Order: sequence, then C-alpha cells, then structure tokens
Amino acid sequence: MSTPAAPPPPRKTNRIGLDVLSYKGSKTTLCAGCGHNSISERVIECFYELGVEPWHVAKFSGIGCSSKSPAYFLGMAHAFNGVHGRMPALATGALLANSTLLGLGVAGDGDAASIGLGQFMHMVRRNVPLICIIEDNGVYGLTKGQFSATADLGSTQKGGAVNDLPPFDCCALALEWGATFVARSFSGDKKQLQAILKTAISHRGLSVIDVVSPCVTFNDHVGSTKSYAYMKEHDLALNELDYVPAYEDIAVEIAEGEAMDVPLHDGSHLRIRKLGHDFDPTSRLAALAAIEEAETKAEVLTGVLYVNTGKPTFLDLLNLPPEPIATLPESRVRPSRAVLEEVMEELR
Amino acid sequence: MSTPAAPPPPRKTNRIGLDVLSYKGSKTTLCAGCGHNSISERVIECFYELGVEPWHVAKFSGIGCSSKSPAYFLGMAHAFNGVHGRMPALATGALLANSTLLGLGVAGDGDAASIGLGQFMHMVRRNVPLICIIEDNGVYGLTKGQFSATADLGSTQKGGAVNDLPPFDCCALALEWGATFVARSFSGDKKQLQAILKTAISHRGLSVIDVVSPCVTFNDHVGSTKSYAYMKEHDLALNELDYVPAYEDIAVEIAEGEAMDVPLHDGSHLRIRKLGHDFDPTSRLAALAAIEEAETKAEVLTGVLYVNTGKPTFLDLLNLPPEPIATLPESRVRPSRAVLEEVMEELR
Amino acid sequence: MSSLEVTPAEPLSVDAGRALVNDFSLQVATVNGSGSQTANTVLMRAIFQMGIPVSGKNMFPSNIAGLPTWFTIRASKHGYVGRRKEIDFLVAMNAETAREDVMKLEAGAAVVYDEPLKLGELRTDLHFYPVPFDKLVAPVCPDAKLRKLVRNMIYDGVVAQLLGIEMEEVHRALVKQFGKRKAKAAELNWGAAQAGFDYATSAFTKNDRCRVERMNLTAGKIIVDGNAACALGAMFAGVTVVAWYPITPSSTLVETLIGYMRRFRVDPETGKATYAIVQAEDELASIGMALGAGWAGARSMTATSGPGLSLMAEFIGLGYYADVPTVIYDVQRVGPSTGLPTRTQQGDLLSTAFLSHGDTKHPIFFPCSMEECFSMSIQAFDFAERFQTPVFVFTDLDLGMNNWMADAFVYPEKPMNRGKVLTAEDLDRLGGFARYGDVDGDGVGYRTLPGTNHPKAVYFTRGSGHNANAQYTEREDDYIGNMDRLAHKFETMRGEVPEPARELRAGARIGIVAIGSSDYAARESCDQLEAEHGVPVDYLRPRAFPFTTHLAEFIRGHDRVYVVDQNRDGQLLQLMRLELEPDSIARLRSVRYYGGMPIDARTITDEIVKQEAK
Amino acid sequence: MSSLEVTPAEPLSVDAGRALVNDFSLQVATVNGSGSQTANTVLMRAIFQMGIPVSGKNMFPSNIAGLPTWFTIRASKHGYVGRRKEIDFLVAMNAETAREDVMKLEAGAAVVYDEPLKLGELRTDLHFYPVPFDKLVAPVCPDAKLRKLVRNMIYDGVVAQLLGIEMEEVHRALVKQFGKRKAKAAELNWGAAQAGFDYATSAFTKNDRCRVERMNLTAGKIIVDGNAACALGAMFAGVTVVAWYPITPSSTLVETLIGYMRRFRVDPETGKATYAIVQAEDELASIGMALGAGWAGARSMTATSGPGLSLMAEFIGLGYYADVPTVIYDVQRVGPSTGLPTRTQQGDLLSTAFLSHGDTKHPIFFPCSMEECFSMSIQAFDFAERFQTPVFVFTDLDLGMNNWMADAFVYPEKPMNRGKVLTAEDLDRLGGFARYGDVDGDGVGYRTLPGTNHPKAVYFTRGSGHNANAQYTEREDDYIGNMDRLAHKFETMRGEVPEPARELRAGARIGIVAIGSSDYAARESCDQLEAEHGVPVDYLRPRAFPFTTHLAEFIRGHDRVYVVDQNRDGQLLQLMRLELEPDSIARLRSVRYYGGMPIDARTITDEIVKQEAK
Ligand SMILES: Cc1ncc(C[n+]2csc(CCOP(=O)(O)OP(=O)(O)O)c2C)c(N)n1
Ligand SMILES: Cc1ncc(C[n+]2csc(CCOP(=O)(O)OP(=O)(O)O)c2C)c(N)n1
Ligand code: SF4
Ligand code: SF4
Ligand SMILES: [Mg+2]
Ligand SMILES: [Mg+2]
Repeated sequence: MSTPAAPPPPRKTNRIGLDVLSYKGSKTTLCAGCGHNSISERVIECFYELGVEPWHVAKFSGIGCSSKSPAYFLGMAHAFNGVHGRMPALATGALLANSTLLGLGVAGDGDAASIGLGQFMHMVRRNVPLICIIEDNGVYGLTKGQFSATADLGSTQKGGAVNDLPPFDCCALALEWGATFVARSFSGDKKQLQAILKTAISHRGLSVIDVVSPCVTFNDHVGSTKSYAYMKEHDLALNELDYVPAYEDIAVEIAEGEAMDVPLHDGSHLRIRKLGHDFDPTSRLAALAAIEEAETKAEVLTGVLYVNTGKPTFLDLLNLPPEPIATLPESRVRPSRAVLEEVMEELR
Repeated sequence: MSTPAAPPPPRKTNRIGLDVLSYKGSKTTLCAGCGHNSISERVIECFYELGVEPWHVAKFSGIGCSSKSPAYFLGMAHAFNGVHGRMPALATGALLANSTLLGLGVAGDGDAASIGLGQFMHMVRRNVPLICIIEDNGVYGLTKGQFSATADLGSTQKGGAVNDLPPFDCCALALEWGATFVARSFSGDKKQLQAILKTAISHRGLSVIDVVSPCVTFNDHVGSTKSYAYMKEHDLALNELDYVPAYEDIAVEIAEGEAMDVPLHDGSHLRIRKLGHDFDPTSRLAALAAIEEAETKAEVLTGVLYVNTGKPTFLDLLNLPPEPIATLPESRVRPSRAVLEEVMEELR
Repeated sequence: MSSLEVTPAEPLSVDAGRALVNDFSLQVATVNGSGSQTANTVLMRAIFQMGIPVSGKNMFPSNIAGLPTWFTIRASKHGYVGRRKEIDFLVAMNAETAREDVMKLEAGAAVVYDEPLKLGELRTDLHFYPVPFDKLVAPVCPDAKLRKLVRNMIYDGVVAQLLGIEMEEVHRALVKQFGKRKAKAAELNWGAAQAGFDYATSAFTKNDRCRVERMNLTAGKIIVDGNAACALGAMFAGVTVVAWYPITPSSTLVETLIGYMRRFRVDPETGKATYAIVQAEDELASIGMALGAGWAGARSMTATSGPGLSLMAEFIGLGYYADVPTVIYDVQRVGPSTGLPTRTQQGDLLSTAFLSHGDTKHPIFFPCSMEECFSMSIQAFDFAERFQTPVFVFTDLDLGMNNWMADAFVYPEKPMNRGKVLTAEDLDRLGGFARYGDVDGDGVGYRTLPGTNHPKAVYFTRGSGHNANAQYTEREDDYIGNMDRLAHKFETMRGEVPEPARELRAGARIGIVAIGSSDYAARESCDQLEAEHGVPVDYLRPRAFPFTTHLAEFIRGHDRVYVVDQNRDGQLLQLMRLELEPDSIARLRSVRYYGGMPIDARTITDEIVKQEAK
Repeated sequence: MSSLEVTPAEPLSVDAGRALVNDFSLQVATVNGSGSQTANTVLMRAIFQMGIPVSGKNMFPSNIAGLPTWFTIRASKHGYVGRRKEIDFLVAMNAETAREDVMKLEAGAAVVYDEPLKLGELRTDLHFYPVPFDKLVAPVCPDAKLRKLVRNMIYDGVVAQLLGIEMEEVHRALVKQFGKRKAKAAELNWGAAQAGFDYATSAFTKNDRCRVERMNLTAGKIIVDGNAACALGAMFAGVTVVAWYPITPSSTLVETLIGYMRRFRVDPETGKATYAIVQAEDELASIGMALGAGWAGARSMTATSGPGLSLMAEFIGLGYYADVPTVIYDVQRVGPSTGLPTRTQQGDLLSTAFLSHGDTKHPIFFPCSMEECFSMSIQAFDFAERFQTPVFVFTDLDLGMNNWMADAFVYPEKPMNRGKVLTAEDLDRLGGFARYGDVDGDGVGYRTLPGTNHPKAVYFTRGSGHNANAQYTEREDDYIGNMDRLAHKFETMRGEVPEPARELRAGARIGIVAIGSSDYAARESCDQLEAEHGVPVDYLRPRAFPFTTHLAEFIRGHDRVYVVDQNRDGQLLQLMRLELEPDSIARLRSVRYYGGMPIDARTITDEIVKQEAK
C-alpha cells in the first residue's frame, strides 16, 4: 500500500508534516471543565509532537463520559467504542489481529474498577501492549454521580452520602499484577501528564495511566477527594519527568544517583528525577509501599510508579510474526491440500 | 420456632448432641485422592467439633469440581450451588437477606481468579461476613485440566505446555483489598487447616482461605507446582496455630513476643506462634512482603497471613437489624396507609 | 426530517379564531444542564393545578450538559396524556436548534424566543413573541452567577401571560418545587416569572390559538414519573433487598427508592434499616445478589435496562431452573447494544421472554400507567414468591422518566402473598418435604428458607440437574419430570397473571392490541378512528406475558387486529404468533414505530387507516 | 424407567437363527476414568475397518472419574449412524449399574460381563457370557498397576470372537490407536485382546444373534468427532484469532484446533505462528476478543456452550449493531443453567436467534454431519465477513463429542471471501467512504481495516447510535435508517445462507423438518415410516436460520409437516412460526425429545405414527 500524500501543511506541522488539527477529534460534548477534556488535549499534543501517524493508532473504550472522549481526540485514528467495562477484551483481540497497531485504550473508573475489574486485571496479567488511560473521577459521570469503586473512603457524594467502602487503586493493581509501565497523574498537570503519555507511546507493553480527572458536575464539591481543589492540595509528585524522543539527543549527562534514564523500546528515553522520596521505579514492592504510605497521609502520589522495559508482551508470548496476522494472504493461513490429505489419512 | 429434638445420639456426639454423621454430605463423586475431598473432611470435623448447628449454615459455590464439594459435606446445611464464578454475589445477597446465617462459600481457582475475579475482589472490598474457601489446584479440574489464573509461572500442564503468565495470588488480593482474615493452607495439612477453618467460623468478616488442593487427575505430575510432591517440598508454614474455642479455657499463658492471641468475635481465640519469620499478621504490608519474598524463593507460605477483628462488615455498614430482614413481618416492611397518603400529598 | 433551509412559507392565514383551549402541546427547547427543569416543571404543574390534564415529556441527549433538550407539555381537556407530535407552542431557548425547531412547526404555531436569535425572520406563518431574556433577568437577579438559572423562569411568566395560566398557580407550583428550605431561591424565581409576565403583558398582543381555561379534571390527582411509582410500589410491596447497577433510564427508580426507604423503612425504635440496598459492581452481581436474597426468603429486586438484562442472562436461567424468586425491572431504552440510552423503546420483549440458553420462559408484567407501575409492582412481588421464579416488570423510558398525571395510589388491600414456605412447625408435622415435588398440581413446590430452625428444613439448590428432592441427577426421567413441571408452572401462571384491560365499542370489527406505554396513544387512536373515520375499534391491552386466554378470544372476535409495537421487529406480535392459533395469526396486522420517541396516536391512526384502505 | 427388581422373565425363546448381521448396537458399560476409551475405540474401528458403517456414542457423567459411563457402538449395514435405543449386546463392566443395565435389555440380547458380578442369575431371556477378567489379565500384564487399564482390552478380544470381528483388524486399530511411540503399550494390550479371544473361543458357544461380516461401505471414509471436524474447518477457513473459555462440550473443539494449528499453521521458514489462540478469563472476554479481532480484520472465532452464550449476550448485540464479523460455535448441551453438561440438546435456538436486548437477529448455521461441520465452518467464516456480523454455528454434544463416520473432507474449492474491504488504493480512488452506507443495496457497507495505511481509512465504531458515516447520532431518521439497513441485511442473508437439504419420496403427503444432529434419526425414521407403515415421507433439513424460501414451499406442499426438536419447547417449530404464513403454520406438528440422549429414529417414528392415527 502506498502512503498517500498528507494534506498540504497549512500552518505549523510536525515531523511527518501534519498540523495539530489532524490530531483533533470532533467537538467535545463533555461538560465544560471536565477533567477528561484536558486529558484529550494532552493526547492530541503528545501524538502531534511525537509525529505519530494517527491512522496507525487504534482507540478503544468502554462506556461513560470518559469512554466517549476518544471521539474528541485523534479523529484520524481508528476507534472502537465498545460496551461498559470491556475495553480490554476488544483491545486485546484487535492487537492480536494486528500487532502493528498502536493501541490506546480509555476507561472510566466505572469501566476499570467496577464492572470491568476482572478484564482489567487479566489484561494487566497479560501485559497486553496497550496504552490504557483510566480517566478517574471517583464517580459514574454519565449516569449522574454515583460512587465508583475508586471513590476514596469517607469522600462524600454531591447529595451528602458518605462512601464507606475502601477504593481500588488501579495503579497498585496494575503494577502488582503485571503491567510494565504504571503512572498516576492529574488532568490538571499538563507537563507531567505529557511526559507520561509520551513515555507510554514509546513503551512496549501495557502502560496503565491512572489520571485523576475531576468531574465538575458530580464530583468537584467540598468533601470530594477527586476535585480540582483537593488535588491541588494533595497532589504529591513522586518524580520529575523528562521524555526525550528518539530523534533528539539526550543533551545533558546526568550525575549518578540524581536521576535515572530509562531507555524505551523505540530509542526514546524517560528521565526520572527523584523528588524527595527515595524511590526506585523499577521495584514493584517499593511502589506499593509508597502508594500505601501516601494513602495513609491522604496524599495522592503522582508520577511514574513503575517501569519495566524488559518483560515480554502478550504478543511476544504468542510468537506472532511482525506483520498483522489478520491480513496474511490465503496461502499462509489455509493449509495445503496435502495437509488435508495427511489429516484425513490419520482419521481413516 | 421450636428446635426439634436431635436424633438420639448413636455414638459419640458433640456439644449440641449431634454425631459426626450429621455433618457429612452425600458420597463424593470427586476423584479418589482429590485435595478437595480432604478439605471437605476438615470442614466436617471443624463444624462437628465446634458444635455448630448445621442448618444455620448456608453453603454457596460456583461451578467446578471444587464447587461440587459442598454437596459432600454438611448435608444438613442449606446450599446454593450457583453459576461459574458468581458465588460471591449469591452469598452476599443471601447474607443481606438473613444476616444470622453462617455463610460458607467454596470456589475453585477458576471461579475466583478467572471468570469471577471481579466478584471476588468486590466481595473482598465489602468485607462480606463469609468463610470463603478457595480450593486451589491451579487448573480447571472439571473441564479437564486447562491452566487457571493461579497456575504458577513456568508450571507445566500434563500435556507439557508451559504456563507463561504470572499467577494471581488470592491471598495477596484478599488482604490487600479488604478481607479481614486471610490464610493459606494445604489440603494435606490437617492440623493447620483445621485451626484456620475454626478461626474462620469464629471470625466476623470475610475470611479468605486459599487452600492448595492438588488435582490428582490433571495437576499432580512432575512440573506442576500444585502437586502433593511439590507442596511437600515447598510448603513453608509461617506460624503454628492453635484455635481455642470460647467454651474452653486458654490454659497456658504465653510469654510476651512468643505468640500472639487473637480474640475472636464469638469469644474464641486464635493463638499464633511465629515460626522462623518475624512476621506480624496484623500488618497488610508485612504479609504482602512475606508473600512476595516467598514467591521469589519458590516457597508456598502457609498459615495465617492477616487478621483484623475490628473492621465493620458489610452488614454493619448497611445498618441491618440483628434479625433476618427477609422474614420481618408485613407490619415492619409495608409502610402504613398514612405514609402512602403523605407521599401522595407531596405529589399532588 | 425537516430541512434547515429557509423555505418560502405561506403567509399567516390560519384561523386565529379556532382557539386551542386546553388542548395543545407546548415545547421548551433548551440545553441540558442549563437548569430549565425547574421552570418546565413549574409550568406543567401550574396548568395541572388549574384542573387541566397534562403530561410532561423530556427529550434529552445521552450526555450531561451542553446539548439540546426538549421538554414538551401536553395539555388535554380530553385527558390524552400520550405524546402528540405536533407542537403548537414553542419556547425556543437553544440557539443551536432554534432554526430547525422553528422550521419543523406547522403553520399557525406560536414561538416565544430569545430576541437575539432573530427567529421571527424565518417564517411568516407563525406567531412570534421575541423576549429579551438577558435584559429582563438582570434587574430581578442581581447575582450574575445565578442568572443562567433564573433566566428560565422568565419564560414561565411570559407563557403564563400568553396562555392565560393563573400566576397564583405558578406561584404555588414554584413554592412546591423549591420546598420550604429553598424559600429564597423560590422568591428570586418568582420575581423572574413576574418580570416575564409583565413584559409579555406590555409587549405582546396575543394572536396565537393556545389558551388554558380552568377545569376540574385533576382534583386529587398526582404527578409522578414511572420510576418513582415503581419505587413506591416496591416499597409498599415490602421489598427488603435491592441490588442494582446504575444505568439510564432505570437509575432513578432505585435512587428514588433509596430516598423513600430512608424516610419510611428505618425502624423508628431501633434506628435500624428494614432493608438493604446495594450498588453492585455490575449487573451480573446485582442479579446474583437479588437471586441470593430471593433464595434466602427476601423480597428482592433489581432494576436495569437492556444492556444490563443481557448481562443477567446466565443468572436468570439459574433463577428459572432452580425456582428462585426475584423481581427485575427493565426500564427499556433504545437498543440494540448501547443504542440511544435516552430514547424510549419496547425492544426487549423477545429476548427477555426466552432469556438464557436452554428451554426457558419468563413471566413479564406490562404496566401502562403510574397507577399500574405502583399496583403491578406489588403484584409482581407477590407473583414472584407465589411462583418462585424471576418476574420481569417492563416499563420504558417514557413511562419511567417522564411526568405523568395519575390518580392517587391505592393502598394494597391484600396482605403480602409470601408463597409456599414451610416453617419449622410444618416440618415437624410433615416430617420432611420434596422441594420440587408438585404437591398441589400447579407446578410450584414448597420451599423452606435458610435459617429455618429445623434440621429437615435444608435442601440443596443447584442449576445442574435435580430431582424432586433437590438431589443431583443426570437421569433422563428426573430431568424431563422437572422440565415438565416448569412448563406446567408456566401454564399455571397464565391463569394468574393480571388480566388484560379492554375497551370495547359497539359494532367494532377491528381491534387494537398494545402494551405498556403504548396504551395512551392506542386509546387516543381508538377515539381518532371513531371520530375522524367513523370506525369503531375495540382495544385490548395484555398486562402480562404469558398471555391469558382473553387475548385469543379477542382476536377471534375481530376481522383484523392491529398490534402496536414500539420496536422494529414487531416483537409483541411475534410473541403472539408463538402462542396463537394459525387462524388468529392470520388476523394480525403490525403497527410499528421505533424512532425512539414515545409513540403517538396519529402514527397509529394513520397506519391503521392506510392498512385498512388496502 | 426400568426397575431394579429381579422380575421373573420369560425363558429364552427368541429365534437365535434370525441373526443381526452388521445391524446391532453394542454397549460397553464402565466407569469413567477407567481407561476404557481406548478399548472402545479399537472395537469400533475394527468393525469400521471391516467395511461396516459404525458410530460410537459416549454417554458420560459430568464428573472426572468413578461414575458410570456407557459407550455405544452401532453397526449398521444400512449406514444408519444415529442413535438406536435398544441394546443388542452389552459388555457390563460396571458393578454399580450392571443390574439396571441388564434389566433394561430386551429379550434376546447378549451380555458379556465380569464373572464376579453374577449377572447371569438376573434373567433367563438373555445370552450371558461371563468372563473372569481378573484371572485373565494377570498373566498378560505382569505389572499390577497397569492391569486396570489393560483389563479393558480383554473384552475387545471376547467381543471380537463372539461377533466375528477379524483379529487382524483389532490389531490394526490398536496399533493406530497407540501410535508408533507407544508400541510397547500396544503390544501389552494386544496380548490382552488375544487372551480374551482365546478365552471366548474355549469357553463359549455362540448363541446370540449379533454378528459382523465384512462389507465394503467404509472405504476411504474417516472416523472423527464434530469438534475435530469444526476445528479442521476453522483451520482451513484460515482462522487467525481464537479466544475461548473452556466449557463442556466445546472445549475439545478448541483444544483439537490448537493441536492442528501447532502442526500446520506455524510458518516453517520464520518459525512464527500465523494465528493467536487465547484462553480468555471468561466468555465475556472471549467474545470481546473475537469481536475486537474481527473488527481488526482477522477471521476470528470463539467456541462455547449455553452458559457461555448467555454471558456473551451483551457483546453479541454490539457485534450485530456495529456490523462486526466473528464466528461463534455453540456446541449445545442440556440447559437451562448448568443443566446436564454432558448430555445433548438443541435448546439454544430461540434465545440465540434473538440474543441480546433490542431488535436483534442473528444468522445460525446448522451442520448435521462431520462433512458439514467441516464445510459449513468454512462457509461460516466467509459468511461472517461477507455480512459483517456474528455468525453462529450450532452443533451439539452428540455431533461434537461422539465418533462419526464420514467421507474424507473436501478441500475448499473457492478462495476465501473476505467481504467488502477497502484498501488504501480504493480509498485513493474513491476519496472516502460511508461505513454504513448501503451502496450495493444488500444492506452491507464497505469497511476498512485498522492499520490501512491511509488517512481516509479511519472510521469510528460504536454500539451507540450512528449514521451512515459512522458518526454519533441520536436522530430518529439516522437511527431508523440504520436499523432498516440491518433488517434488510438479514433479508439478504436469507438468499445467501446454505440451502436446505431435501429427500423427497414419490407420493409423500407428509413431511419432516429437522436440523443438525436430528438428521440421522429423521432420515432413518423416513425409512421406517415407509418400510413399516407404507407411508412415504418427504424430508427437508434447513441448514441455516434465517430460513430460505424453500422451507415455506416445502410446507405448503404437504398436508402435515412434523418438526423435530431436541428440546422441550419445540424451538425450531417456534422459530418457524415466526416466519411462516398462518396457512403453513397450521400444517406444523411437533415431535420433541429432550431427555438428553441423542434423538433416535424410533422416537420420531412412533410419535408421527401416533399423531397420524389421530
Ligand atoms: C452494562 C451496562 N451497565 C450500565 C451502563 C450504564 N453506564 C453508562 S456509563 C456508566 C458508568 C460511567 O462511569 P465511569 O466508567 O467512571 O465513566 P465516567 O462517566 O465517570 O467518565 C454506567 C454505569 C451501561 N452503559 N452498560
Ligand atoms: C459460564 C461458564 N463457563 C464455563 C463453564 C465450564 N466450567 C465448568 S467448571 C470450570 C472451571 C473449573 O475450574 P475451577 O474453578 O478451578 O474448579 P476445579 O474444577 O479445578 O475445582 C469451567 C470453566 C461453566 N460451567 N460456566
Ligand atoms: S458529568 Fe462529569 S465526567 Fe461527565 S462530562 Fe460532565 S464533568 Fe465530565
Ligand atoms: S479432576 Fe482434579 S479437581 Fe476434579 S475431582 Fe478429579 S482430582 Fe479433583
Ligand atoms: Mg468515572
Ligand atoms: Mg481449579
């Protein structure tokens, strides 16, 4: 197949000659101020800046305000908006069929931690090579504000009801059970979220990014722990992140111990500088302990929690060829007459 | 309702005058030597020895060889053998309806860690007051030997296929996300399993007991990590356990630091004596670390991993009365005419 | 559909004299999340309080804020409260849709609009009333942040003036709406309404046809939505365990129930709840909990919509096969799949009647009104325990989420029927029981509840093969025996489900059959057919599946019977095909509408007239 | 059912001369997990190798070891390979069931049994052959641990001797069964078989009626089970992504597929797999993966049984509504719920035809034989991509897990039909496309595959409302337009599904309609009706739903048509009721069997005769 000429660059364009418009989606129908919208903007920026061909991206999502958002970014990407909580299965199937796709999944906290918790965990276990963004607002936005399973203990609903069940922490689940890049961020932290998203784009394996993303309509009040105000108070960045794309030089050499350079699959680098915490993002147990500690202090730890660039992905385990199996020619997927005859002989 | 006279004690009887036969079920149809059968025997012994009225017990299970086993113990208990992986929902509903029931759930590892992982985790999160025994053989017994999600990395199937995905550890999941009594045992360890089961019977809250229970037909070969042979080699008891029922005196006082006495809801005690490991079963993080450490050493840690007798159960959170709500009289569940009139007036 | 082009319209030549007194549809086009709900409700209530039958229908998008929403109030002196397609009076507040909204109107309609929208230029055959909302709101609402909300109340005043709605009733409705605790808000809004009224008085000459005049048809009546009515029904049915998972349009059923239960079902003495309501992690869990609770003897329920039902399929089969009672509300929305979550349909009939693999059949109740949402809820709980099986109550978004006028609900006269439950005393007397034995010949066995203090009370419930004694079996005869009992039980139900409602007219040769929310349109259509075409039509409305014998009788008694379906595939008709004699099937004709709006009488009438003409 | 009492039986008075040559059923009653499978297969194969048509049916409990199991071999010179209820020759190895097994036999049958069971005392009207298995096995199998397994082969020898099966064929079958790598085991077993043969030669005088004689009816034929046939079909259809969750009786379909794919679908050059097979965490995930893969352009599939289908309901609705291809095998077992997992039924028809909430309809293929399991699998994958929708292939436990004789499978002549897929070049040429536009008038839009290297290739797939351009919409006209297209697509399918098979006889006034595994019994029944009652009967076997026009024609051409259903509710008949004219419906009669065994010809014949007599 030939690459058709990209549309003439009208204004500023990226490495592959596309302008930022080519990375936008249709107009958002989410509430003004919804955290999910900020995340969409970061996705647009990151894919634009890295110069990814959007039509090699496949977006997947469940059902919810969050799961609608793939319609609002990367309009030139393929997309499958499925059923509530089942994004992982759809994405896994599609990536098996075509391992050359750059998979980007979006889930709400309802999707990931309630109805789809099982699928989420099994995707984690498989280390499916996918960027999985959890747009985490602690409530069911689209069904009007019920608590989700990530709502913090003691946080209150708009109507005043108090959540008396402890939350699932998707980051803890992800890093403990097999995801290879795990980060938390806040929809309002532009720089951090960008670095994380870009790293995820370069990472080979499952990236789970839990983004606290306030629901301005149902969960942004006093008493909420996923509000803008709360996050401004309690957001504790674990590390300072710099993503250095493959096509740029890593300019400054760093002194031992000060920061850590993680070389990524595509030649890019993630530079992680510690902030306060003495924390090693290659240790699952350290990350779990840090999360637990932060929780007891009512802090929301953001940044890169865990990264492991060495583990085989699910596609590796399945011994798939580099090209998509979906479109292998008939000659490679329909065995010969001789094979049929061989089998028949065995059955005679 | 009057308690009808128990049948005349033929032989030895327990506190409430029942013989051990009254605690048996129908004849097992599981394979001879199946670990699940040993677990059934322990259940029979424990309930007999503690003198629980079996008809106040409600047994719940999913689908699998394991989930059949409730038919083979406590034949005088109520039972609901539901659908694959959904034991938690059935049990939760029944216990909401009647909080006076002593709930006992049995799940296979397929039930709990594959199809039912989401339900399992949400039951954990709710701390539903239930004894949940996972009869863990690392395979799907009833469907003839496929790997389950608790199969260890690198363990082999009977046919030779190697498991290349990491296992879910139900104990780690349980203690991390809300269960209040978490233990692992081995179907072949009679004494330990008895102490654990008895503690669970006395515990108020969710008890998750992961019992490694070899499948002699499909997972007892060399290369299996859930075989009798493997367990004999790799079982590492964390602690020595003594269960002291409420109606017995705690005879021996213990010296500080040597052992730990956990007073249980019904006045019984669990006495935990450390073995080697310096390990505090009231710390979730310590337990997680111990599990992780054992895993790296290819040891299977058994014993009590976590116990928390202070946390409210799901029924407490729901503010339920002591009597079963299922059978409250009409006068207490159908509001009066005046109430209807009041509501009508509001709607006028 | 209408075009957005400005087409040259006929000049306004309608007979302004033919007034539409207490017989019109008024639509407010706004943006969701803009707080117009209160203004719309007040408007509807004010008309209602003047004794005029009304209904209020909210057409809203599947999103939270910022998209077009239409609220339609129908006033009908005849008591027609179903949907009417034609809009006589439009309040155009949404810039985005205003042009299309106006272009869709029939000649002679009236339009109140926000002046800057300049809608008056669009057509010459409408009556336009431009209102400078921003100018009017500023003086009555000094706090700029509140203006967006208060602004809406201005159109209430304008409309009241133009239609002749008494301002005292607007005030009363407003006070009721805000409640005592929000007296200040009420006052602010009242000021806005007055400003609107005053402006209209001074600026407009009334020249459209819509008017209200006080009547006396709503005395003692209530206004309520079907989800609230079902919630009340469930509470008065004595429900004790509710497990649910949020989904539009069923969420408010449980949320309303939670509100009522907190008020009326907490024991004043002990402070303890006499119920448990659990937001489950998904529908597989919610139905599982409901069945677990039903098995343990609770009156249990769940509420969901299409996607949830699909997820419940496996568990429902267990409920059927193991004889476990529970009540499942399906507030239907447009499918398949996610479909149109905020549009209405009756599309889950066929898949639910046979939900779950294997030979399964389930009873479904079809309430058509607020009164029935209440009373049939109570019946459904009785029925579930009487027959020890999952019982479905089907409503839809139109019934469930729209505002309906109704008679005050009638307190249940009969005590709860808890079905065949053996107590410890019974067991002493009987010495035992066969759980699935058909002692009474009705296909329903006796059960015990776990917790019964008797060693003989126990039995083993399972979804695998079981014999009359609830023992595991793979024997052919046991299996067939049990399945035949279940089939027989279903036939027993046929005789005990609520009987159909009928409206017969002298000399009718044709009939209409409809269920649930189609009732309003179907009955209005009967009137239209008689009044406009001189064709008397009989009407029968089954209130449950399995159908009773009345249905077959009704069909045999008519030459042609039009079956009204709010779905594409004519699912009600399909279900009837499965049960009727070929001779009756031959008489069936299909009237279908599946665009997602509530069906309206005109659609039925037109379709029947067309088919009759053939 | 039979009683276990020893009833005084008629003395053996049957005409031993009327030999049953190549026309009898032989049953081996054992315990599962006892390793009798090999002995049974060898016995069946030996008869098969003598040119005699055979089938082998295993009736096993839903457990792993220790419970009664029956393996039935039917030899039929007429080529009848369906079930026959009557057993002519019993090998009674299971102490637990031996008495009941013997009491069930018809007079004149033969019984080989383990001597200590003393069955010979039970009846006088049977031919008994007691065999001292333990005594015989010791000398041929010195290793005591192996004796339990080897013991079974002794009855092969005994039976061979009694029936006249050539021992060379037993040897060939045995060698084939054990394969080259297990030569030692084969030898051990061969010794046992010979010991049995020798014992029978010396100890028994043949006095029962069953015999085999060499024929020539199996040359070139194969023996295979339906799951393997489907697996082969899928492999030759070019399946690339398989997601599954184990469930009886479908597990071996995928497990067999895994075996074949490992052998034949790994690229010899690169060593890379040309497929991905994933054991998912449950059926919600397996269907989700299959749909994700189908969407991405793979030939994808899953295989399951009833409970799995119920769990897939929500996702299947998405596949229907968003036009996503995949193939779903349902190897049916006895429902509802867990039911009888190791028994056969055709009980998922009605719930699957309309699986998922909302207006949904799905195509279902009904292969009836091994040849069709293979060829219709290939057709199903073509069909799924041709019509961009989930396609069901229905078999059942009888087809799927039992041994059937078949012609060698025919290599697919036609290339794969990948359906309407636009390439980058197409997009260059066309400049774009409307995903759900009905360009060709068949209801099927053109799609692109993700990964297509073209900016215009992208479109947005969703289960919520979408217009022809795959954009989100809540518009009435868009919704209706799309739903009408889907309905039209279904009608197009009607013209392209596999046509029914027909067997017509001169002068037939009545007909039989059956699907899938009922075929064998139905055709045998046609012969019985003609031979025994002189009634010629026509036969039509739909091979897919939606039904083609041939079905209606067939029914119109007959006075009465008997519809054979292996389920309680007559689901095939019900489905037909939904599609036929009343006049045709009036001709339908129901023949149902739902005890969990494969239906047999006699049951059909008796029922038809009974109904015809009325
Ligand atoms: C099977 C099913 N159940 C319920 C719903 C209703 N529903 C739509 S979105 C949603 C939850 C949304 O919450 P979340 O995933 O957190 O997304 P958010 O809207 O908060 O971004 C639910 C329950 C559904 N669409 N499907
Ligand atoms: C919905 C559904 N899917 C699949 C099955 C088939 N099935 C029966 S038991 C089982 C797994 C059993 O494994 P496990 O839970 O570990 O129990 P075990 O037999 O090993 O004790 C499966 C997949 C089923 N019964 N229901
Ligand atoms: S409701 Fe909440 S989550 Fe949904 S769009 Fe609005 S702000 Fe965002
Ligand atoms: S198959 Fe395995 S798990 Fe099942 S009964 Fe036998 S030994 Fe136990
Ligand atoms: Mg959310
Ligand atoms: Mg298992």
